[in-house]
Amino acid sequence: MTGEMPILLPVMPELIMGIGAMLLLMLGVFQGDKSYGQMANLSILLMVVTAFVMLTQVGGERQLTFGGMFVTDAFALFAKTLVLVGSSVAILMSASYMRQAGIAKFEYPILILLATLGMMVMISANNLMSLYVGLELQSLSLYVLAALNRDRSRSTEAGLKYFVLGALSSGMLLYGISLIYGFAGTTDFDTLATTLKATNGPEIGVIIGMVFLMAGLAFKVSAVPFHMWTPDVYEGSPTPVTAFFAAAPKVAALALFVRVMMTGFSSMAAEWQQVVVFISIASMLVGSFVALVQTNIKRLMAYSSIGHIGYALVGLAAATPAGVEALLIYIAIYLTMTLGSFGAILTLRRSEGMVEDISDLSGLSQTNLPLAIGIAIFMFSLAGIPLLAGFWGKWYVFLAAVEAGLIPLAVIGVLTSVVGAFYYLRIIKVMFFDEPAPAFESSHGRAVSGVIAVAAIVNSPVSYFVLIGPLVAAASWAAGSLLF
Amino acid sequence: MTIGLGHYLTVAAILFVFGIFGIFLNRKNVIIILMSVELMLLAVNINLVAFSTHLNDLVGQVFAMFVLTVAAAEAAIGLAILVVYFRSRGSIAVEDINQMKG
Amino acid sequence: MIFLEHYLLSLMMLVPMIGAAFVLIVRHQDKEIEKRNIRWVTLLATLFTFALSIVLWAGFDGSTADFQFVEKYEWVGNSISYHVGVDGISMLFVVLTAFLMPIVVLASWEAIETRVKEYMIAFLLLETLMIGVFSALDIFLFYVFFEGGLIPMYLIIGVWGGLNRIYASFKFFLYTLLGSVLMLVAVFYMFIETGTTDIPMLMNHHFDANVQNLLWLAFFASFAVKMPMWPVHTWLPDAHVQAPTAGSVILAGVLLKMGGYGFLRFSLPMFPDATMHFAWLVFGLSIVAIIYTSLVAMVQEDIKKLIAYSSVAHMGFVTIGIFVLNTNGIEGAIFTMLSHGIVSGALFLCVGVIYDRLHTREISRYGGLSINMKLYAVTFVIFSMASIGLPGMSGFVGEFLVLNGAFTFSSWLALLASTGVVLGAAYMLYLVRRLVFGELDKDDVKAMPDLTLREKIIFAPLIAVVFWMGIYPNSFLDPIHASVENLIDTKFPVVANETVVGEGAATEHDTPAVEAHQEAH
Amino acid sequence: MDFASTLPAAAFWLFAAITVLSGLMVISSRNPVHSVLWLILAFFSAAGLFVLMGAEFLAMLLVIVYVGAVAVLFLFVVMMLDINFVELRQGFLQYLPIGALIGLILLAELVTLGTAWTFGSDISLNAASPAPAIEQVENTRALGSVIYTDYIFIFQTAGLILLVAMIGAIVLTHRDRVGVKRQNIGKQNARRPEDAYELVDVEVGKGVPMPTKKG
Amino acid sequence: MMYKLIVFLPLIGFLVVGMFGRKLGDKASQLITSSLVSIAAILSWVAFAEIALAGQQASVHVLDWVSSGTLNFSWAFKIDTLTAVMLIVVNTVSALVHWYSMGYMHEDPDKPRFFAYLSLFTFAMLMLVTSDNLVQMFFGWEGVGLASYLLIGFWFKKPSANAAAIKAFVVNRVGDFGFALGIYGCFVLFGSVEFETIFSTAAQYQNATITFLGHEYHALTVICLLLFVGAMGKSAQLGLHTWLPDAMEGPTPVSALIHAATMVTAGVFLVARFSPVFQYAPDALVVVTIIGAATAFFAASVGLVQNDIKRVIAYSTCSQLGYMFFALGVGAYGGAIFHLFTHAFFKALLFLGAGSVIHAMHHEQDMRNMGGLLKKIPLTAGVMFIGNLAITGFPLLSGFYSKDMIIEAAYASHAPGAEFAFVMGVAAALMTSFYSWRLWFMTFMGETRADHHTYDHAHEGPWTIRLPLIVLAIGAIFAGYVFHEAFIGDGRVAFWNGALVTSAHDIMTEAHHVPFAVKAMPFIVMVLGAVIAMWFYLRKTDLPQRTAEMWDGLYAFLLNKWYFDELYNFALVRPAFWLGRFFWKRGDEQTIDGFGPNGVSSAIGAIAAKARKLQSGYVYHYAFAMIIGLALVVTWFMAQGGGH
Repeated sequence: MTGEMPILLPVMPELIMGIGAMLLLMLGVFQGDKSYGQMANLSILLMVVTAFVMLTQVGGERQLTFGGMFVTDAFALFAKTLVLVGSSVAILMSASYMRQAGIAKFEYPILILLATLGMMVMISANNLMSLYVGLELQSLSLYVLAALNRDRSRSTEAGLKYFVLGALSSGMLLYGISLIYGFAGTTDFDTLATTLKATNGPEIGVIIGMVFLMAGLAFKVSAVPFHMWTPDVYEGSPTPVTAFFAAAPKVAALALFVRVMMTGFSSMAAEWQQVVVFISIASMLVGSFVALVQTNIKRLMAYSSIGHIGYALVGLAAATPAGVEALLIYIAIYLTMTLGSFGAILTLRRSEGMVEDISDLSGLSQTNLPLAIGIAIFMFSLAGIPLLAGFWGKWYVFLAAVEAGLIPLAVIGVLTSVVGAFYYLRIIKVMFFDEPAPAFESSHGRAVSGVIAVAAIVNSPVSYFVLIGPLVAAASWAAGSLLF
Repeated sequence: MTIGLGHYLTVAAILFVFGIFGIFLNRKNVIIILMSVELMLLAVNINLVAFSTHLNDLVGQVFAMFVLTVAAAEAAIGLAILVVYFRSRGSIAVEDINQMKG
Repeated sequence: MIFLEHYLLSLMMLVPMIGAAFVLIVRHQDKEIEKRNIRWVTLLATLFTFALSIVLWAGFDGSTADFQFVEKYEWVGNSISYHVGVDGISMLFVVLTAFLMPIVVLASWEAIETRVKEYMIAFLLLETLMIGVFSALDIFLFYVFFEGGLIPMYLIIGVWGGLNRIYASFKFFLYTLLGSVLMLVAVFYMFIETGTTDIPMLMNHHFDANVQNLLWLAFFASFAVKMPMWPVHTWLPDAHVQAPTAGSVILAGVLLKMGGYGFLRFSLPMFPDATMHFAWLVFGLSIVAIIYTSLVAMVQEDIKKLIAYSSVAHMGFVTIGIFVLNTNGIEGAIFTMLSHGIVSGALFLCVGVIYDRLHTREISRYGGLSINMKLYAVTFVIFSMASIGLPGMSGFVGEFLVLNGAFTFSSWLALLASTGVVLGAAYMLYLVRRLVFGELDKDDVKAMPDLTLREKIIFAPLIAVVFWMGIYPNSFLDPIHASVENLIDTKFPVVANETVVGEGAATEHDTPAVEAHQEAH
Repeated sequence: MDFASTLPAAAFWLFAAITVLSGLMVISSRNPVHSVLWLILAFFSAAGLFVLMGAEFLAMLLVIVYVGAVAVLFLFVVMMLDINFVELRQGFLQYLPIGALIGLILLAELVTLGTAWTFGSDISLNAASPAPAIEQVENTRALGSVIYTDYIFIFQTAGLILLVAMIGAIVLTHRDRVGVKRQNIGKQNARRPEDAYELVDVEVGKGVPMPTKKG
Repeated sequence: MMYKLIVFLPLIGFLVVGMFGRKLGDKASQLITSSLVSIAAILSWVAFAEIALAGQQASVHVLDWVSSGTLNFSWAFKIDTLTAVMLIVVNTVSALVHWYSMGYMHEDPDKPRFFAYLSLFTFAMLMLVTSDNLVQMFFGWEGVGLASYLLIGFWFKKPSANAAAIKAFVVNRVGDFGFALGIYGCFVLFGSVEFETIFSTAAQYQNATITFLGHEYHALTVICLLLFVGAMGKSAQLGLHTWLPDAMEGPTPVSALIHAATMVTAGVFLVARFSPVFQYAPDALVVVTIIGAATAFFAASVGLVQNDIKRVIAYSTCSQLGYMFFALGVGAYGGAIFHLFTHAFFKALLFLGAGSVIHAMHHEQDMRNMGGLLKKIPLTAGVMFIGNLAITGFPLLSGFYSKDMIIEAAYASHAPGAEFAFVMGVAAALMTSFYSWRLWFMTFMGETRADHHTYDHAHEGPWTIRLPLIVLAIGAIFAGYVFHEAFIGDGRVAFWNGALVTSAHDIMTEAHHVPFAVKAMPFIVMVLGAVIAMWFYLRKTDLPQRTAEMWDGLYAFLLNKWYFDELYNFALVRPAFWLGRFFWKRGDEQTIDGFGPNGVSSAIGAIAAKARKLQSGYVYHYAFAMIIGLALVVTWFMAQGGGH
């Protein structure tokens, strides 16, 4: 292989993203911070172009390149599409917040672009090495983004916590990788799979290595007990950044998690299933219980995301194609819910600044009914109540779990979802039942309104007739492309 | 007594555990934590190189090299965050980093 | 008409939604005119739906147990489909829903002044969902409608409810949700085992006996809460008390019926072995419900709470009727549900009438209403009597059939359940006495005017139906027969009746006895 | 016991001991400056271990990159931040027993794992880049021949990581000094007399009115 | 058609007046209802002639009612002699009471309502007696209960009236509870609830058994006893009698119509109607006998000491109903119905007479405040005198034929309990005589104890009051003489024509041949009772007082009606309320909610608050959590040995 020119077609989207990001960076450097708006638009454009280029590959074969380190398949396309959507929407929603917070730096979209590139690399990683570099490319960008509002101590604290724990987690992950490499002799997923299949009963070293690896990945998806950074980082980071955190990186990390487990360690499902079940249950519990006592919406969303990761992991715990399909459906729907919710959070501005307390939503239905309805849709959807899109996610993951014989897991899952419903209901209660608080300013910009509107429509019962069919088909196609 | 792979792995394991210790037992300042991270990465590198040698495979060393690279970048970012944090709070004592909790 | 036959159920679900859309776009500078227009639009939409339900009833063929007015379209994948239709068990519930809706809209005409638009939209959507629940023939679809109904009801209680509405709305929502998520897991299992969510197909599947027990329990968790059965009934008094009048009516009139309907649609046909296995559990809980909640009803000081507890007791009859697994019992249960839908709905409307005037539900604040509100008193007494189960009114037929069925099954059961008949009379009459009889000695009560024209229009059809159901119940029983008998014949050919008639002389005079029977028919 | 086999062993024990000991000191020194210095020592001795394992290039890299850049960066920051050497506060010892227990358990497990390593029969076949014999191609060259070819993708991505690190460091720490006066030649050249001064007719006894805002 | 008219005319009256009463006005309302019921009454006599005298039967199908599975029944009439007799009783008395009420209620502002209720009652009672199946009978059964409830509570402002109304309804419901179970039992056994089927197949099931409450019993006995529980409730037999005296809170015409002549006899009618089944259940008949006899004695004993004029008559009614029941119990069905028939006349007469007294005394009901009214209202005194003679069984008056017949039948019977019944019957007859005359003497004789104003203004009512009294008095005198041959005499088999179980050699034949001493016994005790009453209340007027003091325990026992009300209140009513409150507060609120939703939610809240503390904000805690998690999982797998 040495000396041959690698095939570049599969990696074309990443190339476009990387080169585009660097070009934009140069442009930004020359134009300075006043070019923020232009940079943001161009970044979105770049992602759209990337997505288009990427989607030309739809229907193609699974392709490996760079000596098998990079893979393009339906699964990758599906996940990358979600990531690109998440990232571009995050940028789209940021503008007015960033300006008002005085952090409308041109580096912001660039960092998101690079983080997105990292995610795409993660998603397409077929080798522990590409996994690692992709992960770090993403993580380092995220650390910076979290601390972006550097004059606000909460933001820097968020960055610091995120960084310290992230570094710890990548230490674990790396240690795991080193063990896997040592005991299996390879870093390539495909080789790993065949090696593990060949031996009867996995080596203990591989198992422990896998556990370390899973710890690192669990950190990235913020699964319990590796979740503790999440609430603090969500709260401290600038809200658009939080929105971004809650959307794209989750998708990427979950996709990576799935790919590693389902391809590299597919023959060790019996072992990793135990771990996934454990962290899934723990996440569902923590996500639903601790959220009950939150007063800050962003923290609440953090716990909510922990809980939702727990539900998504139920799909992985099933360790079946149906489970992966369910996970993809879940995460896609979750993406729309969370983007919509954060869009709504971005509108909560009064003359004294942004507000983040749940009690600030008081009586919103009387001051701004459309927004209240939008939030209500997101909340019911997050709670997984039928008629709204969130129910589909629950339906498919628990279906997969039951199919895989994990009935106790499913039961725990649905029970925690009832507990979880409580705090979503509480938000609706505050908006609809309580006496109105002063209205919010409407300086959040049309982009945010648009995002909320689109997300609300997507999550509304309309989804049952229009969207769910294609989504299920796409997810099933994506899940089918993984080598089982 | 020949020095085998196990010896190197043991050294790495000890270093790794020290790194972990440094992170969660440290109350003094964040820089120590960053250094602990470096210790962990060093342990990983020792592992990788040891395996690389014993497997007679260069991948481990290549990987170790990238780990070094990334670790450097990580240190840079970490220190940068540390600096801005210090600027806004005037302290980097680990115990002071709890504005947000619950 | 062909169009109607093919799309009738969908149309019935669509009309309220279209109505809601219209309500949404109604605008006028004058808020009062806007409100008036909203009310009229809602009323017309519900009336139109009711008209369609009449078409449904008229077009229903009572001689067959097959599903009718079936629509089936592929939906998601090849497993879940949009499949609706009605049989004898569900058809009348659809009619009941459509019948009650215009009435509750009228009942809210003046009672609801704030946020009229949202209110009406919530009710219209609720109507769609309720019709959906009763006509869904896909278990997924059923679940979606079943749970989706929580949302508008939650808002109705929470926004337009009483002082303690928040507690009540949360309790209502979470309690019901908790019950039904367990059902959801069971649905998954069934789907996986059979590969379909189609209800008719699931009915023809035979589940393993052990599995049936677990599935049955999961479904039971959901329906028992919805019914509500003792001891998971405590959400109901709170919800009823806090909900606005119209909300209480729909809650008592339709939503509670979903539990009983669920038993009939799922538990019985799909898990017949488990049904027989657990019948005594149901009976035990029902008996406790009847006696316990009747006693509790007796000491209530809040009118709505009293009626709410009486609902629990009545639902105890329903569950007994369903699980005795004979024609009388099941038909009686369905009939009781229909009757209770009308009667308890009407009672809540009655409460609404005086609540609108005095804004309190405390029984002791009233008294002697038959002096200044004669028509009202008559109305209230009529519905009380219907609730007690006076023959000739709707309550009797169902109760009689249920208890008759229960006696066939076990005399103990009938004996204990019948105590509810006595206690029911006690608490209802005690309420009547405190409310409409006695001295009229409170000034504010004296000032209350009698029923207005609008209120008369509300009650007239209800009274008519109450008597119709009591005097000529066959109109309602005829469509039910075929489906119920099909259910029993196919699923419960042998039921262990405990009330066994001994041999005695019957063997010696076997032939004459048969002849006598034939003559009797 | 011949010299050829005891010398590497002795070297290993020496380096290993120093590495472990300095690692311990890194996390237990009171003075962060000392910690950095211990870290440097740890890197040095680790580099020695690398050499013992035949990874000369990495050993060199470790010394140059880590000692030369990263550790110095640490030192720089420590000095810059001018941190008081706060004493060990309460609470440290409180968690020590449980922390130590968990650490020891983990350590024991990892060590067990290390010693349990067995050379699987066909694991060596998995080698993606089999190391050429050291007699033919030395370590640095061997690495160099694969990094830019087989691992070009990783290499490039690592480059992007460094780019991110750079952007990050700049975006976080760089700030425009407020109040610094810079010469703007274009502005100076474009300056016209009208911009600089204004002619005012001063009426007797009225004084000079406040100048209107300009430029 | 005629039968439909008979039944539905009162209904029409009820509907018209009930709905439009206020528009029609008082006069029109009264006339409409009274006329319609009167027409029905006349038609009833026609029907009686057609059916009973001409020996016909008729059945009329009106409307299908319920069909469910094998259970089918309709709205339909079964008109036979028994029904015809009841039609006469009901419609005649009802018509008279309607007319009487026009006078009696003329001061009341709610006349339309009252007349509507009366008509409603009449309709329900007619449905009861004409029913051709058990369920329709139950309809009438509950319908009369409702009407009774409404009429007792007619003066709804009075708390005591309301309480009495509820009591009447609820106690009746207890009886209905048994009745309903009996219906279900019939269905289980016979597969039908229609009389035709049941009666024609009863013989086949005479040895059948039924599993009831876990044990196997003789089926017909069980069913009969259950039905009898219903009869006990409606006919105020011992145990379920407590409502009847309280029911006197209603207007007096109501007492006459419902609580004397018609409704309370429904139980007797039921048992008589079911005589084809009862005859195969001798054990049940024994129970009927004993309960009836005990009631006769008990009610009479309580009647001795009551002071409220209506209550005395009410206990008297109760007692007479006891007679009817033990007549049924010993198999003298015809005798029971005959007594029912005659009793309707003289008891309605007594009540309406009492009403006339009350009317004259301006709603005074306490006999201690009366006396000397003979001069003021001689007509009333006269007809009540006749009534007394009738009820105590003065020869040739109606009671003589029916009551003595019953006592003789009890003597003649060899069934268990019959002797007891005979003794009780005689004792009750003695007491009947005493309290009846006591009532008459206290009311009409001696010096008046009323205040002057009331006494001076006491006067006879209008002709609408007087005329019914006279008609009923005629009935009380002649009903026995005219009809005894048909009802209980030799013509009875032809007369009943299968409506009752009668044969030429049944108990009544034996009853005609009892020793003379037995035949004379009722007469002797009647005279004795009358003499004692005279002694107590005309001669030695302080004697009652002294007797009461001497036997104060017994007196209190009787005065307080054997403490039944207290017992029920203590054993049932108060525990029910206590339990209700206990279940509500302790059960629902503290236990179910406390451990259920509220408990769970607060537990979850507490857990959440604790879990939240774990999120301390310190990085090292976070790291610690991660490492613990990692170490746990690693240890887990190391302990498992990793699949090797």
